[in-house]
Amino acid sequence: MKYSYYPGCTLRTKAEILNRYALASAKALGIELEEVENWQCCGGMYTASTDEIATKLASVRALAQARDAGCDLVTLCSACFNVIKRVNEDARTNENFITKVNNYMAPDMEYHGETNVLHFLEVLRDVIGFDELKKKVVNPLTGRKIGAYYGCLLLRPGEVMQLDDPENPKVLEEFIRAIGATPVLYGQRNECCGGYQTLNEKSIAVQRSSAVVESALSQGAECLITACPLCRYNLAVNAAPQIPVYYFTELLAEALGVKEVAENGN
Amino acid sequence: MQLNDTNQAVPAESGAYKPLIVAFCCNWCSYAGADTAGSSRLSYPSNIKIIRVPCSCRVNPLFILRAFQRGADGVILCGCHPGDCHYTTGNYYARRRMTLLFSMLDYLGIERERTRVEWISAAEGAKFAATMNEFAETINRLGKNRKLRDLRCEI
Amino acid sequence: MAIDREMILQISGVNPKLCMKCGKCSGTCPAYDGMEYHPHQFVSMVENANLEPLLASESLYTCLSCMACIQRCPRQVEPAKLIEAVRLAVIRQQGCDHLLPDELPALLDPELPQQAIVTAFRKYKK
Amino acid sequence: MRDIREKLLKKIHELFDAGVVDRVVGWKAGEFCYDVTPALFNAGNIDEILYDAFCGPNQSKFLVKGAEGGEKKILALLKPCDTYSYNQLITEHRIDPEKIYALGIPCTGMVDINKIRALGISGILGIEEDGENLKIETLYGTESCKKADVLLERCLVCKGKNHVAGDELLIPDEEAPEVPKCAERMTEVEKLEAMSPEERFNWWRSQLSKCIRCNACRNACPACTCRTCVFDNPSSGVSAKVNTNDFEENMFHIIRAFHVAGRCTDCGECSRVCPQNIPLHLLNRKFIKDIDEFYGEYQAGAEPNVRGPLISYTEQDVEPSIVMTRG
Amino acid sequence: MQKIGVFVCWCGSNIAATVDVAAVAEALGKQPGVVYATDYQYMCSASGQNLIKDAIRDYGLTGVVICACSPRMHEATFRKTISSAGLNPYMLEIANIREQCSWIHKDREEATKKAITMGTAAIAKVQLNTPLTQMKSPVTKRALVIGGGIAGMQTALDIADAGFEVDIVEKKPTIGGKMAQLDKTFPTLDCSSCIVTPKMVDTAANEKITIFSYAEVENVTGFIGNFKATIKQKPRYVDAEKCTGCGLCTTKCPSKKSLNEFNMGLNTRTAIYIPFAQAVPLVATIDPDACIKLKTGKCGLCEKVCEAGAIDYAQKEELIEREYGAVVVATGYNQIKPVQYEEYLYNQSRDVVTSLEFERLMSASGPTAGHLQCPSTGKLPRHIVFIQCVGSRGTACREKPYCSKVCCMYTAKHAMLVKDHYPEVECTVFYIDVRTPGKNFDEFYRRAVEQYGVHYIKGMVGKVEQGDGCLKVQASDLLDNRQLHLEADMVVLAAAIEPDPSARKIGTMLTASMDTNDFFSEAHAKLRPVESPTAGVFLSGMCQGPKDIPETVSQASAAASKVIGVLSKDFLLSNPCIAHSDPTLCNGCSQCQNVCAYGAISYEDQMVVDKGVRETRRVAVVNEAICQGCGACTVTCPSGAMDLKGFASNQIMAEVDAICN
Repeated sequence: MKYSYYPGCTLRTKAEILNRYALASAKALGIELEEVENWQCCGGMYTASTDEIATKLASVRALAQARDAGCDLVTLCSACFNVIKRVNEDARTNENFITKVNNYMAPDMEYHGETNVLHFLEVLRDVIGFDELKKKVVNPLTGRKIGAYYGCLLLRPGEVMQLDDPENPKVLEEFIRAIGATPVLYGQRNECCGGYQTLNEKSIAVQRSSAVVESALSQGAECLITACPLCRYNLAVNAAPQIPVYYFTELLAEALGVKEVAENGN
Repeated sequence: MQLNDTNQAVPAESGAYKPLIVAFCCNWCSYAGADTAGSSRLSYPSNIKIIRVPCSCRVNPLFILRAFQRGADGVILCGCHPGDCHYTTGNYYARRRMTLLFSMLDYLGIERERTRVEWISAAEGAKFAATMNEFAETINRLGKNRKLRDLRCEI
Repeated sequence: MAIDREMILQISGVNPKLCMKCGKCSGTCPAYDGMEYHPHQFVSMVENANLEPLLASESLYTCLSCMACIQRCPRQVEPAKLIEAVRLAVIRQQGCDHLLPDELPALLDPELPQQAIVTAFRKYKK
Repeated sequence: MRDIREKLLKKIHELFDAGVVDRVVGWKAGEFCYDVTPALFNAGNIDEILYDAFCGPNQSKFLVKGAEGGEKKILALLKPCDTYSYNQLITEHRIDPEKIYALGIPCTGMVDINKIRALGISGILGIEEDGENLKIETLYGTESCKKADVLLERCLVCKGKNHVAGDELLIPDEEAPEVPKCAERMTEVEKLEAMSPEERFNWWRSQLSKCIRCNACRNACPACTCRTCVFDNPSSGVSAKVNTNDFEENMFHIIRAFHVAGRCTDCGECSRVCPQNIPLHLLNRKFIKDIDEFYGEYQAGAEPNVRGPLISYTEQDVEPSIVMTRG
Repeated sequence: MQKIGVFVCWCGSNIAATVDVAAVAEALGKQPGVVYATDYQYMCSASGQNLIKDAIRDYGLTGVVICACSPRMHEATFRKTISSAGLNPYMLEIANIREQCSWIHKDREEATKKAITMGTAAIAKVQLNTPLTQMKSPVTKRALVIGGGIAGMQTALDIADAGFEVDIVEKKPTIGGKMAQLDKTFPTLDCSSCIVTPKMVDTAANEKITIFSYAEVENVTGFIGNFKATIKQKPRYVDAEKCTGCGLCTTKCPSKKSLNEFNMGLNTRTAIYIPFAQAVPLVATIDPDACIKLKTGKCGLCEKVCEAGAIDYAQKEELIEREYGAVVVATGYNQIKPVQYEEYLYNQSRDVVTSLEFERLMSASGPTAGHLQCPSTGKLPRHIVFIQCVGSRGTACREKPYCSKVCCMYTAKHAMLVKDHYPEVECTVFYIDVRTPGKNFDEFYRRAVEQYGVHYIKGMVGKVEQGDGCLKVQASDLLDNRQLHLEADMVVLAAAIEPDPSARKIGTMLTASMDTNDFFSEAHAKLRPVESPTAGVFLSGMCQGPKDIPETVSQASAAASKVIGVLSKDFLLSNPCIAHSDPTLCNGCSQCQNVCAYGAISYEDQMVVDKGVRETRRVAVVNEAICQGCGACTVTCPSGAMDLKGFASNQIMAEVDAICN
């Protein structure tokens, strides 16, 4: 199974470990992630206005490359997933937008939303299958009580993202079960961590991430997992009560027995 | 009215020209839908004239050709949604007949946008008005029907 | 160009007339307490062309873009898009960036992911 | 052909002698040998029945009137393609098979006199098959041409040597000679479809403007069996004896084709008899092509008593807007 | 040539404000055949009708054109008018210059011009009208009521009272419907069961009423006065004649895990069950999906304990054919399961319930015997939050676009009942609007606030979360302009109501039209609210739209009176606008027979004289009692032998010609 892969800038720097755990796990699962050439930053935030073109071009380039490679495009970072998937939806449905983009970029072959955008979690769920994943676990995380933190970007807007029920998602909980641990449901798992407000109005980020962690702790979570570097930062650094926060790929690598391989470089 | 050399439809001249559109509407759904549009004061061009028929299946291709002959620029047939025909199956037959007739007109080189079928229920006043506005817009753009018309009927 | 109601509607693509004033957006908003004007007020104030207070308000920059209000709005009003449009209208004006590169070093800490900076720039600066 | 005719005449005599039939619809030559029309024969003139490569005319329509009256059955001589029309007429109760004895006769393809003339052959006195070639006796001596070059349009796209109806076969279908298919049925329709609307319009105008409203197409068509045609009925509101303008030319042919849509077996009689050589069969074939594409393959007359495509439906039928969207 | 009178109605200012009615009358007066043309303020009024009658007499009119509102409105009125003046009622054509002209155009000149064209087309058509006579068809004096809730029962009782037979077909094992599940009713707070169970008993006891419970309508054919229905009687595996309803079997049945439908799945029942103590008919039913005997062949306990010997595992589905003169649809509603509203935790917390579930939790016959308890803990809740408009009034794909109408009132009732029994329990209601249009409704709501101290907060809940031993509710308070964070023990969702899913199939089989929400459409929103557009099919209760109990009962009785109107006639006059075939033109090809949905066309050998020749021909004959006048046959007929009276080909072409002139 081969996929085009869009790591995104944070996975090249501060969240490199998210990337490395994912690549090692993918390899162990027989998934080939081929990095899109010369990808550019997605911008981190989808601009929800009718008249912005420039902020979406990088995503279209990556999408068009995946189309040309004949592969689905896989992302790991929730923000990249959100931006690229929504831009792809624009390319599919907003004729005015995509005409302008194609005129501007003048690619060899016009792009019209042909590429399928997947989050790595969807590959695990829909391609590998959690039952199959469970069979490949060599080091089950039995007894660990883990809270899944979805945040906003994986799920919303639900009509576009189509990853899961935006109000009662299950994919991360199923993932946690597959690696042998016990999922902990808590109310704030799909509420915002404060995001980039950590730069503008830190008090909001502190209030939000604390609320998330408190909610998780109240339901008995021992640690949290997330797919987003910014969520991880807010929950780990800005939240008042402390709780360990991991990338979901770290626990995946651990369960598959490839954690050391990942940490020591592939 | 003069036919130009190539039988090309001439686009409307600066607003003076108003295309004539005949709408055949089934009594139970679409004619009632037109009434609903009226009760809701939803406007559509006055050059659309409605002919009430009991069912879309009452509309003979002869009527449609007759309308074009006498100078209609567009003909639209409206009936109940498939499955909702007051007479159970009438619109299914109408659907096949009109599909084949429209295809034949297209085959003869007559602008295919001049004919249309829409399913509009009694409740869909808004759809009725929107459909008529859109169809009028289309016919306006196509201009006068030159290809399928009896020039003796011109005054 | 002066910022007016039409401009906001055009940038956002939102039709505030769809709103039935249920307040679910404000019942949902996780940044509510940090805002002077709340999501339902944005919808109402834009519809009433009462823009001055909004343009001057910090609330423009407080929205988390978490899209919870978009997700839960029963009438597909998409308040967050409206807030974003007001903000874009402001920062697109000359000299109205809300975040300047000079301010950045003081805000950084070693753990902060790039994503935060990129996103903040996209949000606050033109 | 000559031996088939001999065999046929012998069979006809047998059927008369056995008292099965008392009259027969056969082919007779007109002023010229190629001017062949169906005609009624009785015991006295059986031997005048022709059967050669000019016997293209589809006889089945003749049975609508011919089967009425008479004490015994009427004998019908049906080429394979004629049996499709025969079935269709049974389906529509236009003929009663109880009153007819249908004899299936083999056919190796009928020729189009216009195509022979186009080869520069004139003064034709007779025709004889010679393998893949035709020997043509003329006032000026014997000429020869390839049969495939002069076949009727219908025979170029022959439906095959099998009869789909009938009481008896002159020779079993398996033993009959194969009839090569020389063309794809929809090629000409597709060519027209590929044109721009303007080109199509102009092409059809150039054809239909030739129409002199002689009604030959209608009179020859085995599906046009109305006792009174709408175009002849003053109370129909559309009756007319002549085309007075473009519109009426179009109208007549659209309605004629529409009235036989789903019933037309594609026998091609309309084009064969058209004195102006308008390819009218291309209208019928367009309907056939659309029916096949939209509602599934359908051959009118392939079997009797089935519901045609315009008197049936499915809930999932395509919408008329397909005409706009299919490109 | 007809002598035509043209009558242009002003409809007060409805037409006259936009259309120059005098100009229309003047222009139409010059049309060939028109001998009289006038305009008048209200043509449908008594004096307007007299004007028409006088003109018919004074001018010897043979045809009448009325330019007024839609023929769907007053065609019948004006037919009667001209008929009373001695003219055949079908010598009338109406030009719809209100709905299709004055109401949709603003420009006076344009609208006047269009009205003239429409009038001209009507004149052209009426020129070709011929007098038509209605046919008589007999009426089967029995009604079918589909659905045995309060609507169906009331309709059946009223019809039976008038002396006609009625069959009720109810898909559940008992009649009674939703009302039997309710605890109290607003705004009187009287006990729902106490008023509905006597109705159930009356219904069962009425000798004119036959109840087919646990049965479904499979198919309906025919037309007003002459419907034929196939009823599918599902097997109960219990002989309803023998079963005494003692309930012994239900105490012995070892399969106890099926969700109890009557209690909205809040508790369980046995595989053999009686839905509730007052069920009618009071007989047991075996749920084949749960019964061990039916699934594995082993068990048979119920058969052993049944003293009446009523158990019959071999019972089979039965198809029953019945004939009816009229059909009433009373298929009712359901409350949506708010599974798509997970911000309210419906799937994730047992303490989040719908209002119908709450109704069962409050009911003395419910799973808690009327004691209010949190489903998760069994404890009395300290604070209950009620959320209004869940799934109603929205445009997103999970939402219904309409107001469910009854929620405001039943929520006030719920809060009031809670406060009445447990004054210490806090009740908070989040509302968008409080809608109380009804007699004593607003007073009732005000009592909840003023006397019972129910908190009403204008705002909406954004999210409900599982907290530590409670539910955390985050909501907006729009009037205080603040966000609230409340703790509650129960959340009650006023989830939208929707038509019962069986309605769509029934609508299709009856060819009764439905709106986009699957509510049945009425023949006229104002004037014919209990009739479906299909003749002989009537609407009762929620199947037509959200309504409360008194409205339902009113509609049920109204539908019954309409049915009685049909059944009390010995014959019905049928629509004379039907197909007929000209034997001289008919080819006998049978194509028309194939497209007729009613089987109204047959073929006969007839002696025909055509062009001086006499011969026997096979020709089409239309059964005038069966033909509904759709016209499918007319287009199928290539020779034009088949035509439609009232919508004849030459009439339609005359209209086309007039419009395109």
